[in-house]
Amino acid sequence: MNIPQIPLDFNALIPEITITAFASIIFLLSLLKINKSLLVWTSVIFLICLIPLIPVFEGKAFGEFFLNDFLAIYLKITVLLGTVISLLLLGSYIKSRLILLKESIALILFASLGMMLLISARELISFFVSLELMSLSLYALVALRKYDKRANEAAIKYFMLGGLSTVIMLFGISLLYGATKSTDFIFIVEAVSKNSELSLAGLSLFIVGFCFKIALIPFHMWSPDVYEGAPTPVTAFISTVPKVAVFGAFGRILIEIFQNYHIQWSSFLIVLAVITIIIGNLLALPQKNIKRMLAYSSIAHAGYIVLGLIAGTQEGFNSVVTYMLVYTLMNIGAFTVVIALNEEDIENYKGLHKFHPVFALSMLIFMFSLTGVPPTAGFIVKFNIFLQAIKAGFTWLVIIAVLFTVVSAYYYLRVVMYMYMKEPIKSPNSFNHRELEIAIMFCALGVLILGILPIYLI
Amino acid sequence: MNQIAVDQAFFIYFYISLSLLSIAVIASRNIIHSVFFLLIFLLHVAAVFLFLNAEFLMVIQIIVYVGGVLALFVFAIMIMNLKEELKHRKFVKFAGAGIFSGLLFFTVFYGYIRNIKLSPEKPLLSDVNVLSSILYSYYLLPFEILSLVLLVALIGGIIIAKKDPKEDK
Amino acid sequence: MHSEHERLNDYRGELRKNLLISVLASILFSVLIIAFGGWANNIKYPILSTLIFFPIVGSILILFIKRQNEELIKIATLIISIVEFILSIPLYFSFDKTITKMQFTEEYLWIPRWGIKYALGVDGISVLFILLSSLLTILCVLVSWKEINKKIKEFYISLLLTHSAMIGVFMSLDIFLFYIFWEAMLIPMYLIVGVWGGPNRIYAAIKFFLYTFIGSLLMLIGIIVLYIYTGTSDILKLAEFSYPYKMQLWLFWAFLAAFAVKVPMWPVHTWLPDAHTEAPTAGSVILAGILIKMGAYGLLRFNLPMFPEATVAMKPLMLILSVIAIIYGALICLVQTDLKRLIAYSSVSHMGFVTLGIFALNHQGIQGGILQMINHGIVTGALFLCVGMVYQRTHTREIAKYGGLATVMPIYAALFMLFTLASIGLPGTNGFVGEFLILLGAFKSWKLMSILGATALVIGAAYMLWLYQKVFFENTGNYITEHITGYGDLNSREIVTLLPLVFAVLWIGFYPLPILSFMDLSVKELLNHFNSVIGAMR
Amino acid sequence: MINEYLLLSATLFTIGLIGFIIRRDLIVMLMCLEIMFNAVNISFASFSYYNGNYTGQVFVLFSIAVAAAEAAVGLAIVLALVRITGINHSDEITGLRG
Amino acid sequence: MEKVYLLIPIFPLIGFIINIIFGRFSKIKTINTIAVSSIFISFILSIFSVYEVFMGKTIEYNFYTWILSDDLKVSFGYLIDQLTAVMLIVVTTVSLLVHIYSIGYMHGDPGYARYFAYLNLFVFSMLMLIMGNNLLQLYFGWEAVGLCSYFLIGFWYKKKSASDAGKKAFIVNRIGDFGFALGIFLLFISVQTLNYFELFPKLLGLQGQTVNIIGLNIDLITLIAILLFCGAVGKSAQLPLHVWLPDAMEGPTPVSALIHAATMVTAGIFMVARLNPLFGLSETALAIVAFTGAITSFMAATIGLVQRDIKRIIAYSTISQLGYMFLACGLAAYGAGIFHLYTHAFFKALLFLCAGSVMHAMAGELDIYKMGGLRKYMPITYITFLIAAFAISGVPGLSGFFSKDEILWFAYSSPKGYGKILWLLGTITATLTAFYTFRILFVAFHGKFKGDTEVLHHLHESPKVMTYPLIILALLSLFAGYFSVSHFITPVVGEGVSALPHEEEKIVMAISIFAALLGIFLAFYMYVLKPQLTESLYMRFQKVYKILWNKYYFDELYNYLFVKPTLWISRIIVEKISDRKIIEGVVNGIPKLCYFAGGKVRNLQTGYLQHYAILMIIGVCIILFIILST
Repeated sequence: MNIPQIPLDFNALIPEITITAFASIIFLLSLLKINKSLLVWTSVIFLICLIPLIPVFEGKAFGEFFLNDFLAIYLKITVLLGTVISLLLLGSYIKSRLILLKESIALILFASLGMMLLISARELISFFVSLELMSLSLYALVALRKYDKRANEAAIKYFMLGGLSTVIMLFGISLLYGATKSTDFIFIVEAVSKNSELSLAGLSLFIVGFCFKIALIPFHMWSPDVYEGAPTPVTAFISTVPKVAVFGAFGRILIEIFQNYHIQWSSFLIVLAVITIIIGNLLALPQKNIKRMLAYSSIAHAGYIVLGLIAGTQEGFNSVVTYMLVYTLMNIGAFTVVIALNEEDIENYKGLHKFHPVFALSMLIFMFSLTGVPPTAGFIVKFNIFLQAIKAGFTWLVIIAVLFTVVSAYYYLRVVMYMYMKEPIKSPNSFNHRELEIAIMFCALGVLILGILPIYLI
Repeated sequence: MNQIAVDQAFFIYFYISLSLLSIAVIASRNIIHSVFFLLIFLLHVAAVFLFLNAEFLMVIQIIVYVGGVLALFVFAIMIMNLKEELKHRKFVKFAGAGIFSGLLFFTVFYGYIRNIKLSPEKPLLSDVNVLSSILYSYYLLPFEILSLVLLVALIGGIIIAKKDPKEDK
Repeated sequence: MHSEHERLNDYRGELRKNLLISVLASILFSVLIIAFGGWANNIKYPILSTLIFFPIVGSILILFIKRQNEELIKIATLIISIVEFILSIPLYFSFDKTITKMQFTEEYLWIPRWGIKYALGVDGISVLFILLSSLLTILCVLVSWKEINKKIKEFYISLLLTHSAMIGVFMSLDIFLFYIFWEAMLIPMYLIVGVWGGPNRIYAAIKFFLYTFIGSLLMLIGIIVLYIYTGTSDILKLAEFSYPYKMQLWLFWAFLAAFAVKVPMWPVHTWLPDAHTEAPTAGSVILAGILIKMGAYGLLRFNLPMFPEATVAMKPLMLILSVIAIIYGALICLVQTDLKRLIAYSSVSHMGFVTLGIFALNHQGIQGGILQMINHGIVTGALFLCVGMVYQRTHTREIAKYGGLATVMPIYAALFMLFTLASIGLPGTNGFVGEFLILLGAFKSWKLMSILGATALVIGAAYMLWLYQKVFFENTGNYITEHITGYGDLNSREIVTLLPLVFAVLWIGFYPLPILSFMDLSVKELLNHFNSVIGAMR
Repeated sequence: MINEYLLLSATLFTIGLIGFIIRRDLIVMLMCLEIMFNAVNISFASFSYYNGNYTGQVFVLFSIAVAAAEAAVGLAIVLALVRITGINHSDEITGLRG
Repeated sequence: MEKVYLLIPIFPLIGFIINIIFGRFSKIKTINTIAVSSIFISFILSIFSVYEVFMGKTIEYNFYTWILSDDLKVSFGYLIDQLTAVMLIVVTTVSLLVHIYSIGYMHGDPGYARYFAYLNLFVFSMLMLIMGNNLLQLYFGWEAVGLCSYFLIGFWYKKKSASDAGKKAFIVNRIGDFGFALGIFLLFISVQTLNYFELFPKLLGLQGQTVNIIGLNIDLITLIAILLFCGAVGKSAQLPLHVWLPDAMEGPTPVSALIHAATMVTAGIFMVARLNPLFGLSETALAIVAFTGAITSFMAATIGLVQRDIKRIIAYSTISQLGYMFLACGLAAYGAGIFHLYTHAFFKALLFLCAGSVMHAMAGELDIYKMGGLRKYMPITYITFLIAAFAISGVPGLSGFFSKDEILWFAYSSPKGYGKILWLLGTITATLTAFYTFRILFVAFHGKFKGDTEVLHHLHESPKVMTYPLIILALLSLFAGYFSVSHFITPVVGEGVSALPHEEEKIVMAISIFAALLGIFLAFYMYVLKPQLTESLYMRFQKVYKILWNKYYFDELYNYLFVKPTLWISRIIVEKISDRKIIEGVVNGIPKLCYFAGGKVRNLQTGYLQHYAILMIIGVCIILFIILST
């Protein structure tokens, strides 16, 4: 039996390897008695230094197993940006609460490492393992605030449902493997037509795993509970960064591998997208807890993003990728404000403008961006998605999306309305760390600048 | 008896026993019984691997699952010292719906894959040497990532499970 | 009581001083900028961009003024708005009326990947709105001087940003850019209504936002479809394509959705009374003065030139809707009990005239429609200003509580009378010229609709005069005598606020020729294009 | 034969799934997850056998490792929950909803 | 030289602007100097212009282009021909006298400056109306005089009845203007111009064209003429839009004299005369004009018989006389119509001013039955009133006689079949006119004083500034008839048509003299000789009296027919049901529905882990099923 050989070049892998090393060191350091914010800031600076270097490592590694092309780089930068901001949030949270453990920094780093590998993986085993690396880190992160009942509940739900989805996905992969005799994407692409029935069955189970991670209805049920129960920095992280990676991988698989089966997979993705957009927005309407509201809103956003995939074109996928960047900025930004104000009940946002004009203004920007009103970046990317969907002939889908965008405007604006138009009922017990301010400013300016000069988005 | 008939007979045995064992796992009221049924179940699976020419997998199955995972379960049960299950309901209230949706899944799924035909290949004759070569060269990347997975599981498991007197507020 | 009076006097002195400073400073500033412009003329001085970005830069500067320093904020805003106005004056004088091309054009590639450009330019139609907008913004700043007393900084920033976005709408030559400005305007406007408005402001603000948002998004779909079909987003180029009839119909409705809500046409008008009523005076003025004109402007810029066949097919329906709006709005006005609400509903009626004129699809109709938009901006803006001024004194908008104001505030009564007359379209005021042209145009186009529309002349007179009688005539009510004392008639700031509008009303009323000739060629060009397309189809 | 093995795999998977859905006890639910993992592993191994390459087997290796890792983390989470609240039943943790 | 006449309307405008802005700070003397002198200059200039016209010139001048849109080109300019000249004389003379009179009458009123400003504005508007060389400028003046009328009727705005009356006047006029405007539109789209000189030649081309209105084919010219006549009906208070004029008496009396007797209300007649080439082309339209005039004339006279309010009686008399003028115009005897307009202006203004003088003395009392014997206290007023009464009654030798007689002659001699009917109506009306005019005279000026003694002590003749205008007007009423306007304006409006030989005119004249004298005698008999007769007549014809007293219930009818239903529709159908319930219901219903649906779907999120799992599995099944089926 001849053993396939692959060249062991791992130039393209260097960023991941660096992060691995760095995360391990941070983990080891976190066992020592070292100032927590020092750890946070070290990681932040490390990542910030790393981000501009990522484009340098464009290329392949391990033959075709690992691909670092333009899209992958874009997604990785997004992931790392999200990670940096999440780390800042975590830093501030650790400072003021003393409940989160230092290990969380390493866990976040491992999670983003998993995502980066996921983005680049071109082979199902690596793909699966990277996904697990990400998932396990996230389970642990959610469970970190272990003395909180709600956090525990969230972790249990996340873990159990995540496990279920993993198994279903694995089953799908097995069928896919059975149908194509390989796990390498390149071979799969060639072989998929030979056994199209089985591979489609595998694909549909496989996709369930994705749908779970990006919380499409009806696989969304975990997300509001987890978002609400998890510590807010972790929520900010979970709600954005993993989705970047998963959407990246999702798009690759659908658009690059199953291009020829566009009709089949788009048929049910359309159903899911419609349900997600409609129900996600409707569910967000009556929410009283802002984290929960944002959870449903991000469910609805997933619905919009899927429209880009449904388009089934490379451009559609690009639009998804750019959406993820903006989505990360605005969603993390919104959660940052939630952390800063230390307040989850929307009722308590009344009159916040009086106490925190800057936070309120940023929240306003995020809310309008989430709604998709120009001149924020949220508009540009949403426009892009709609553009691609209509180009692919899904005008009616876009009309539904648009109508429910109006519904979404209602609940986003409610936050703005509470902050600006109602009289305050109490002065918030907020905290005001440098990390938070930096994070908020970064996100808000990012959303605005990308909205006005969308050169990086298209 | 020819090889195929033997295979089929064994397969029928495994099919029945694996099904019954797994049902036993979910049906037994005592959690320790569940663990033991799971143990037997896992051993049977190991035997199935043998029939599929995957000796190495059989060994791994026994070592990892029986030696590792099940031990973990037992320890966990012992740490938690759970006995209430015996007094309480075993199933959730909406078990009927659960069974129904499970069966629905089975029907749809199996109805789907029942008819598939795979182009027959020569069955694999296992060779551990080859397997190892592949694992450490061709699949080096996932293998390395797997190590990280285990590391994370380690970190996660420990920090979640450990009691931290300092932060216990 | 005495000290109160003294304080008031002090305040007035202060006010005069501030106003003086502002005006002087603005003139100085403008001279500097214009001088710079003259110098930079060789390198093609981008006047339109200057107009858009000047208030934005100004609002950023205001952001850095300390919150407590209220007077400075006001003065700074006033200076910015006056300078903005002075800067926009060259648009009028340097505009070449003899050519139909877009003028003062600027063009930079903005989103290269999509070929979307940052393209600005004005024709005879849009210049008028830009000027009107600049003028009204100054007045809004003046009228808000005392009315707005919380979150002052934010208010003025919102005001300036709204202004920028609005004139951006009128300048854009790229459909994408147009949409950006179109929507961007919503954010500050939403805040202006919602934060500084009346008791029911939140409902009104959200209603306003959602209503317009849903329309705009449908237009967005239309824009995307257009863009995909043609591959360009240049408004002028888009008009040159000919689209299949069915597509035209769909697109016509998609665009109409946005514009009809903005105008507002019947039956999507109900946001308007709420928003106008609840908004602070400045908000109402901007809403009535500029914002709802954007809808009709959009119809002229997109629906007519791009979808001529659909326009012809939809013309009867549009005319009927316009007439319904005219009569419906007027009838509702007859029974209103709230000052602002009445004026708001009268806007529905007046804007019905505008759409009637536009869809008459002939020269007089369209010209009248445009003129009527300007008139409505001036007159309804002025009426809202007036109501705001009296509301500040009495804190009520209930008509029943008023009466006999003419005795207490004679100057106010006189000015209000003038605007009332303009509103009912008396010859010699601007309202007449617009309505006459519209009705004439509509008469040429569909007699019955013009006849029905003309009934509003009677009903309009009925409700406006009824309003005037209730508020100004008869004996002064107790409520008024109790509340009005200590303020008296209009102060100099308020008179200064209204004077430009008085001037405009009479000027357009007696000598509308400059404005008519200003847009003449643009309208002709529009109709030529329209008719040639229709002719080619047949 | 492959279809039979797939049937076996699907059957076991379904049983695990049903157990996962109907049992209240969190640890049994974890065990059900393990059953499902094993069902999938059987399918992998059988595909590997009939496809004639090692990839399936390799995948089973990874799958087993991942299952173990999941079990570890899962048990830790359950442990934490039981320690804080004393609850180990899935239908008693419904604090987050709506 | 032509441009000089531009100053005719400009000066009153300047007077208006000065007084409205600075009047509040000026002395009374300054105010009235400005007001009167501006009118005086206009008067002098008018005289010049009339002289030029008399010399046979027609002055046309375009000042500037007002509106220019595509084929519509309208200028502000003026056209002074014979017709305009007559009107100029009437307007400037009467307004000058009224201005002077007002100095005395309005003395001490807090709104003094405002009053004069409005008056000046009115003169400006009226001059624009009569001098305009195109229809739209006429419309401009038309509406502007309506506005001034609104201002001046509601001058004492604190009185609810006054402001109501002003509003009513404006709105009723607007109804007429609605038709007028449509007429202008129709005319414009038929001939593409609104300038008189450009318009008239094109009219012939329109003959025989029809226009389709809701399935009916109507002759184009007739339709235009009728629509334009609508405006005249409103402005000149003809049936059925006459209801505003009696109410307009709420304004100061000089205003009634100027606006609601001499000038503004005659604008309708002027318009018809001005557009005589148009009306002349349509027999139907002319008949409508004539009958409207005749019927109005008769009905108004009957109402006038029983009213007690001195000003209202004169107001109904005005309506009646305006009817006369329309009667003339309807017979294509425009010259006669304008002639009557011209004489009527003087004696009717005089009547009003006398009434004003009486009111001035009586502290605003209007009821003639509370006066009596005023002859002794106010001799000048009495004599001038007497002259005016004779003039209006058509007593030979006075101005009214000539013009009225000419109208009746044209009616009698008309080639049209209905001429005789019109003549009969006119003659009866003449009797009635004489009767009610002398009723005022006998009741108010003769007999014993019936008012308060308090008032009696203050009774006095008015100051000279008021009596001189009376005297001048009395002289004009006496002698104006000797200047035959109808001949003067023949070049513009053509000769009246009479089918009978000129000798028969004497019979008609005799009959009308007899009618006038009969009226006077009856009044004398009933109110001086046998005052108790009124009582018995009243008892006998109670029902008729009631109808007349209530002015044929026009106001009530309109209230129930138009005003109330409109308000009801507005309030109930449009606002409550359509706006609030249907449209707002949908608008607010959709968010509510969404909210409701959101709340329902929310129940799915139960918090049970296994529920979530079940839903996931069902989702998987759905996906598989969909893939299966595609």
